[in-house]
Amino acid sequence: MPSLSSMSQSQDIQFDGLYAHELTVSRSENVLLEDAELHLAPATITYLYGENGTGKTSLMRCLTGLLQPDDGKIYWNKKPINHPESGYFQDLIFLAHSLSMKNELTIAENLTFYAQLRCGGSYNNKELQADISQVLTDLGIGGLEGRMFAELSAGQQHKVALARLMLEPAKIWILDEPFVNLDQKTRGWLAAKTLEFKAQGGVVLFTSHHHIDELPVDQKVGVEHE
Amino acid sequence: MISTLLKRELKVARRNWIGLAIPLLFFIIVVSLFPFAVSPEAPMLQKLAPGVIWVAALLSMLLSLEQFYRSDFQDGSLEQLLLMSSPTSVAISKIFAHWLLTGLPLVILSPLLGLLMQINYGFEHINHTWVLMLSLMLGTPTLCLLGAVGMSLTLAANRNGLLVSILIIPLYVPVLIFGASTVTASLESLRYNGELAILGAFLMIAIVFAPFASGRALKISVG
Amino acid sequence: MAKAWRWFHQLGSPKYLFQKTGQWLPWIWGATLILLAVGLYYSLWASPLEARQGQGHTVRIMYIHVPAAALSMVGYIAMAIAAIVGLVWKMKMAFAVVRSIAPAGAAMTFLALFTGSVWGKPTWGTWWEWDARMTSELLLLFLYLGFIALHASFSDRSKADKASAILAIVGVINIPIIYFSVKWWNTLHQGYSVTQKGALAPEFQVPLFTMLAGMYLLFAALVIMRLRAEIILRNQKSRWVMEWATADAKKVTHD
Amino acid sequence: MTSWHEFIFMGKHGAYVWSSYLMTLVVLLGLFIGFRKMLKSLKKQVQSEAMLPSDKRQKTRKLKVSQPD
Repeated sequence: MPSLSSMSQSQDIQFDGLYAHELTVSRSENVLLEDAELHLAPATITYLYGENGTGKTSLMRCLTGLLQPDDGKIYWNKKPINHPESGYFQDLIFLAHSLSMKNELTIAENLTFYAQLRCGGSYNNKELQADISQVLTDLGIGGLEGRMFAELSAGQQHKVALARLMLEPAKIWILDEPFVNLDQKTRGWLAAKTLEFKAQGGVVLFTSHHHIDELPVDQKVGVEHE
Repeated sequence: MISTLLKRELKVARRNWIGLAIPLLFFIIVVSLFPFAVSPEAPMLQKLAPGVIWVAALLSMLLSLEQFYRSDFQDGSLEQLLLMSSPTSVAISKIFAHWLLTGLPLVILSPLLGLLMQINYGFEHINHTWVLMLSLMLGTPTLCLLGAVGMSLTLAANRNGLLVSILIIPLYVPVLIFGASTVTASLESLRYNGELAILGAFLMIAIVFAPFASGRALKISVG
Repeated sequence: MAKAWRWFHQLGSPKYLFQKTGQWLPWIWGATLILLAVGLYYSLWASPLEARQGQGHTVRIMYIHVPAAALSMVGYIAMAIAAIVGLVWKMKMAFAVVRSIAPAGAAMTFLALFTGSVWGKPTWGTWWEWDARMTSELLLLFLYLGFIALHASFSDRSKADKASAILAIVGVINIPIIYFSVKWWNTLHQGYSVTQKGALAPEFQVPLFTMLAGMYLLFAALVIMRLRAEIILRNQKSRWVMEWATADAKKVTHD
Repeated sequence: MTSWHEFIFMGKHGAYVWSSYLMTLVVLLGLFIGFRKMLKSLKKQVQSEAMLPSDKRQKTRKLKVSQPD
């Protein structure tokens, strides 16, 4: 129960990047996480491990602001994520397990929509379409821009979702199981792009069932019983 | 931002037009049942017309609610929308698009139903069809707004098909009362601007509260 | 003021609320029983009869119909207030209160409808009349049932709480709109203005007000009982609940 | 009220009056009993869960942050 006094108290947060303070998350009566502290510094890659049902996804959704924690606060560059000045949602790309693409739209239309939603009119449409073609070619599905999303195979659909990472400017990626069901080549591509993003000062958090050999991480986080 | 959302809605709807056509077809078929069930005599049908057309419109709006947020919720794009724009603006653009795609066609189709229900029987100079259209024009957006609230509340619920109807039908009653009585007043050659004004007032109240409530409910459903 | 504020916060603690309501409950029940005993004596025995239209004893139905109808409205408004407290101050216990009012409120609405209908038969000659108050009461029952159905349809309790809190608030905005719409519609189809206006004769006031007070307290007692169960339901895993459950068991075995 | 006879038959309206009061009694008593039972069964449930060995009960979960090997 957060009391009013503690909510108005402004704490000085020393950490850049994403910082979760005294986070308590529960679903119905089950406490998934209690008093968790987590710091994702700029230019780091964090690997969130653990079996299904341990609260991995809930923690992740909490960090995106979609799930309200029972207690605790989350800061982005020292400001609470819901504070308008934090700019968190401008900086964040969250790829969930569901691919978030419309079956009724073409690949290009799907990707264009998200890019425009994030950048408004600032993204020149011609440039954007060229970028989309480029990324799709890199992913090995070049030339399919005009296809309906529903017509693609599961693997191809997954690649389209990953293409968003290249098309929308961001400072933090939160990725739920990005490597699952990917072929060897695309795994390598994603790992390389993630390292590139890190080199530019990006924050990365991803979940996975297994260790990813291609991607050296800076921090490992797991939800454990006590 | 709202225009981007709106464009996408319309594009998706265009490729999914059959889903939108079904509630409209339902609207026509339900109304055309009444002459069989009651009587094909024009004076009788005329007396029933306002109520029958309004109830059919209401049910058709209820049917089309399923198209509202459901597919966005299921494929995960709703949470992406909520991450990138404010819940209220997501709700506003969704509601507006939904009304354009379901409410407006009802308004446009209503003269046909007025014809079936003999709404102008015995009147040479007054055209009740316009009043019918006007009442639906003011009433259906309110139905849409209330429906959006109900739909966003039940998105994450376990059983939702009929649940949403149970939640919002009581809220539809005032709109139904004034919508149907606008047309009835016109048929009885009475003044109906009062009724229209009240329908307009309902719409204003709904516009102020519903998108906000729906947005809050969306956040809860997605969380 | 600061004291009141602090007390309000303490009520947010499940343990405190459970203990306090446990202390209040016997007193509330005591007062309820006394008031209802007096009220029933007046309403069933000592009340004067309605002289108009030879209705005589049917006035006795009013002594439960009016409190039930009043409580059905008050209950819904209380639900909405608690829902606002829950959503704005993120006070979890407020949601428990909202959920606890619903069954008692729905019961009162049902009773208002039932007694209204039974009262209607001898006075208007029909079991059901589309009279403004009865119609609003019927819609209110739908709102209550919708609330309960919505709350029961989620597997995640916090979602259920928040979604149905929004429904309660939307509903309460609609209650006056529904009431005035129905009233307007009713006068349009005139002839059914059965609920006569005019001040209640003083000899009817004593039984009515006693019954009102008694039923209000009874309602509060029922809500508190439900609330106590709800608190335990929501805090099954807390240590204090375990202590409460087991401490009592020990006492029983000692006796 | 003048007699027991009148009390029971309430003029000719006995059925109406008594059915109203009876229904009120039944509904409110039903709620009372239902709520009482609910609290009691919850108590029993908590008691039986308290008997469980402590490792079967749900544990709190902590976040473990570590450096990669």
